Amino acid sequence: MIKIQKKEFNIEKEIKIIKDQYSSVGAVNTFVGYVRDINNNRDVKFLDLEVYKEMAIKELSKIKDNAVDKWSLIDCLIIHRYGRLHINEKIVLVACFSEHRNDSFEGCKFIMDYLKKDAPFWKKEFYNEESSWLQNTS
Amino acid sequence: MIKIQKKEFNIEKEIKIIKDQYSSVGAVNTFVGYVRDINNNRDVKFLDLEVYKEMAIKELSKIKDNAVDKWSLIDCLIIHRYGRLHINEKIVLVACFSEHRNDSFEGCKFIMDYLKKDAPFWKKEFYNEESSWLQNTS
Amino acid sequence: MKIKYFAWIKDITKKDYEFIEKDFPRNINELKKNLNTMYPDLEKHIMSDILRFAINKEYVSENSEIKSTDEIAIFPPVSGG
Amino acid sequence: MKIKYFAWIKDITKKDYEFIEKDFPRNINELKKNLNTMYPDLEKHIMSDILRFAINKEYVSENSEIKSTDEIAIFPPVSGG
Repeated sequence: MIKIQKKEFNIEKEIKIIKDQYSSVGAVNTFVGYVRDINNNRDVKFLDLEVYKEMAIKELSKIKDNAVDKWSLIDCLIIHRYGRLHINEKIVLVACFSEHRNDSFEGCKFIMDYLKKDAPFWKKEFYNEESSWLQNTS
Repeated sequence: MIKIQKKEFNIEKEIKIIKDQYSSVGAVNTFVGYVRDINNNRDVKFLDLEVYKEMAIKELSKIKDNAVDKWSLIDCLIIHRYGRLHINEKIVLVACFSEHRNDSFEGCKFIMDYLKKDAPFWKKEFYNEESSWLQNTS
Repeated sequence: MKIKYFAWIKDITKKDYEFIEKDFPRNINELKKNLNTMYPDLEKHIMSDILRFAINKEYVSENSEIKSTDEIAIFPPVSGG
Repeated sequence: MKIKYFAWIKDITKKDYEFIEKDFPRNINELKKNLNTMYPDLEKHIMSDILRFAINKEYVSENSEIKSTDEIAIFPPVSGG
């Protein structure tokens, strides 16, 4: 499942929705990314997250399908927020559901790596009197 | 933080307790293990999880400290349940808190690997009319 | 033909999107030339090859053909996650 | 000296723990000999080297010294997580 949304999410609830569908799931690896107070040595006030929504859904679906194939995942959930996000707020969640733990770890890492590289989202960080667009490094 | 407990836990709440202490945390990788319906091709009814509690706390603290050192983690949470656990119930949670994502992934994987190898817990699986003690493979 | 701009590209174009109604560029290279003319401040970025192009929400890496009904997106390196 | 048993070891010893009150074994190897005598069904496992021993909640891999006040734990391969 791919969700691109403005609103906050609850990790327990989101994982439960998927987990409840499969008694064969023994392992769930989850990554959650947050807005940090300091980035590149600058005090961050908040950030604006822009998305090319229709393309992000397409691109994340492709990345997800590749991960499911490659790591024999039972299912997979990606939530990415956009809009104004303040310090300590969640930005992204990726959860990979598998029988055994290694697949869930590898699947989640794979998705995060490609999401950072290819998913059309852009962060603009705001400081005291300035702002700047970020660029992911590999 | 190390918790060895009988009762169920809420992933969102447990992560929030730690995350709220650190605005520098940008990445949380979490592993959750569940009781599966089928293991080694047998229908599982439930399992009894035995623990050598005082030693488990000592051993998990050591593993946690090693992970924190090795992967520059900001903090780390391990919850392991014991007692009777039914299908779909959570068994274990490991959550690693770091500035950047790679450390949280590697720290969590490291802890799970050593937990599986060294933490003094034993699962007894119950089937229709039999039961058997399990043994982790590497 | 709809052209969409994202992130700091919008700071240069001063708009999120626009329509090309005639003299359609036939491929991405022709579109790049048009953009250089329309937005001189964009030229150095287009020349430096850091921008990414998508046709109908699919990345294109080569000089692909484009049709008058396509939606073309132009954007800088991403920073999601 | 307190000896603790876990998992299927308990199925053999029929108890979780017991105290050795006299003729204390001086090290792990001596304790193994005592256990073989007390629980003949344990001998093949002790000989096969799959069991793990802990003194005061710390693993020991070699033939360590033990004191009369120590808590010794004997257990099979773990299966947590």
